[in-house]
Amino acid sequence: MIFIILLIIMAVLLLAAAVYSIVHRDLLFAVMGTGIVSVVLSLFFYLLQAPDVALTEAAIGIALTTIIFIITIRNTTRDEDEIIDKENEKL
Amino acid sequence: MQEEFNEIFIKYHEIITIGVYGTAIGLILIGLYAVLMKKNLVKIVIGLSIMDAGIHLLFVGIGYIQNGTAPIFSPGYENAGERMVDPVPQALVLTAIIIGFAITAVALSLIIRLYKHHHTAKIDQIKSLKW
Amino acid sequence: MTNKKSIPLLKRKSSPGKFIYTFLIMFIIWLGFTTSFEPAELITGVFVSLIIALFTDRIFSCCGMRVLMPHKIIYFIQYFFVFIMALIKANFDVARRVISPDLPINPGIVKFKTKLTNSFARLVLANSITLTPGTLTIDAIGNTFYVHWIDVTSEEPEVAYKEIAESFEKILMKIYED
Amino acid sequence: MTIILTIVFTLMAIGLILSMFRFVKGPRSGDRAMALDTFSIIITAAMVLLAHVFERYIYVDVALIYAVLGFVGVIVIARYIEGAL
Amino acid sequence: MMEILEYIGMALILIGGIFLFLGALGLVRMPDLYTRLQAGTKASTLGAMSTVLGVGLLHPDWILKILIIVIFIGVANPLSSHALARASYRKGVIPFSKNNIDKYKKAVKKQIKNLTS
Repeated sequence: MIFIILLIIMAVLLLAAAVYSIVHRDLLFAVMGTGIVSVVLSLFFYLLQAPDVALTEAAIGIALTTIIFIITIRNTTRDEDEIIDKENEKL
Repeated sequence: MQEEFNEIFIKYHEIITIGVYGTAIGLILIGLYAVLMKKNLVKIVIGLSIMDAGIHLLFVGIGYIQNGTAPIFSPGYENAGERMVDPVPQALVLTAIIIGFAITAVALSLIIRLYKHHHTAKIDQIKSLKW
Repeated sequence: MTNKKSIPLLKRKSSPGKFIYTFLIMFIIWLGFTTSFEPAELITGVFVSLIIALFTDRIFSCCGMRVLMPHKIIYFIQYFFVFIMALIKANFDVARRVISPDLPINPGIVKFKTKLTNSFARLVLANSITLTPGTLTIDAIGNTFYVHWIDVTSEEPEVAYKEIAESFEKILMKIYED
Repeated sequence: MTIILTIVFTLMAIGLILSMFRFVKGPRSGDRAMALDTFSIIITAAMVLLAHVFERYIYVDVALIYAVLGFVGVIVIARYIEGAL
Repeated sequence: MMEILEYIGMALILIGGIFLFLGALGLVRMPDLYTRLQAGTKASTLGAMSTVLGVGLLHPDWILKILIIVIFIGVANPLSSHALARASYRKGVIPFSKNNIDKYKKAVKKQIKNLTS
């Protein structure tokens, strides 16, 4: 029974992180949200008996995707609506 | 001890199936919302990658069977052929993750180019067709 | 040792001792990754470690085989035990502070000077300080360590040095500085 | 044996929920990056424990990859916050 | 002999779970970023190490890979928290302090002045 509750908790966490990364205006926090989505998704693959997929998701999701997104928001803006000036961001 | 956990997995198989499929479809819908409604290009790419994640979860969930084990032959598991989960969706998902990463990288590099030309990354402010 | 700090990383000299040290570490890591003792895998591991050691020995190791002398191994074991004891004490400390309802903390940032000159030894000291009771290394500029201390008893650098770093530094001096 | 594993998995799940709370609430980016780090650490430990539950040696490799690569993302985020990337 | 190892391993797994939980609790309860970093880093490092070592004691033939995981956790986790603390201080996160003990501010100001001039 506890396993089922754990699975439901994980599903809720996954959806919450996905919604957070869509809703939040700061793009850096959105990227961190995709990082959490990728971490929990990897645990899902692991529970569904697919360790090779979990391994690839771990390597690509947590390291490479974060790095290329951060390089992008460094070269563009960090604010989604582009209201805060790039030099003045204090978050 | 493994048997007790396997019993749990068999007993609540429907709940696990519904949970996995529901999570996958929820992720796809969230990503679709972002792709359709958001104005910022980086946000759209984030939505695409979340949609990707949902589709991968759906595929792996299709291949799962009750009381399954990983489709890898290793010492102690030479005769576990009929217990193994379907390896074909896993191979497909493995390829799809890599290709999704490549698509994300290309899209982000295009966004950087676009930003350097237009000084904005919002699609409703980019009005000229050529750049 | 003191003028080594000014030499850039890519222009350091390589030596046979460093080469053997890097080779040994790489081979042990290979054994941990594969966990098998078949001849084919062992030979592959030897070749891979040789190639890696050939290219990276001057960056990877600081002082070569001097560290692996027998009397220094004993100090390593001693350091390990001191570190494990400090880690366990640190965790019960954190548990006490987290669970108690009124949060008994009095944080502040103190500084002290270290006598270590070797940069790798400084790295080990900084990581150890982060994992021991109530302290977190924030920065190390030159030989000055800036440490966030969760329960400041004194602002004086000497007192802070005695409370935080002395037990580790004594052993690290014996390992890296002779 | 099973009861201990159940307790440990429950504690890990509560830990995940708490760090998710800090991730959503955390006023600054440092708090959120710390929550991400705690997430990946807890999931590394859970993966090794699940390898024991399923009794297969290959599953430890995934946890190994997490332990090696899990901090790269946090380091890159820290460098970006510092402005030195 | 094996039974003793099993009991020790189970005890280590239980202790690890408790400390992982305490680390997350400290992440929520502490008042500012630096104390959060302290609680999170220490407790979660020992928790993960102890859980992983416990599994290693339950299966003695896995012990080499388990040891490598333990070493990587012990090296990587303090590094990331150190980088986060340094970056946050330079971005202007002021530490919570009852007695205003802050020796680092002067050094940062001096370094920034050297960089700009």
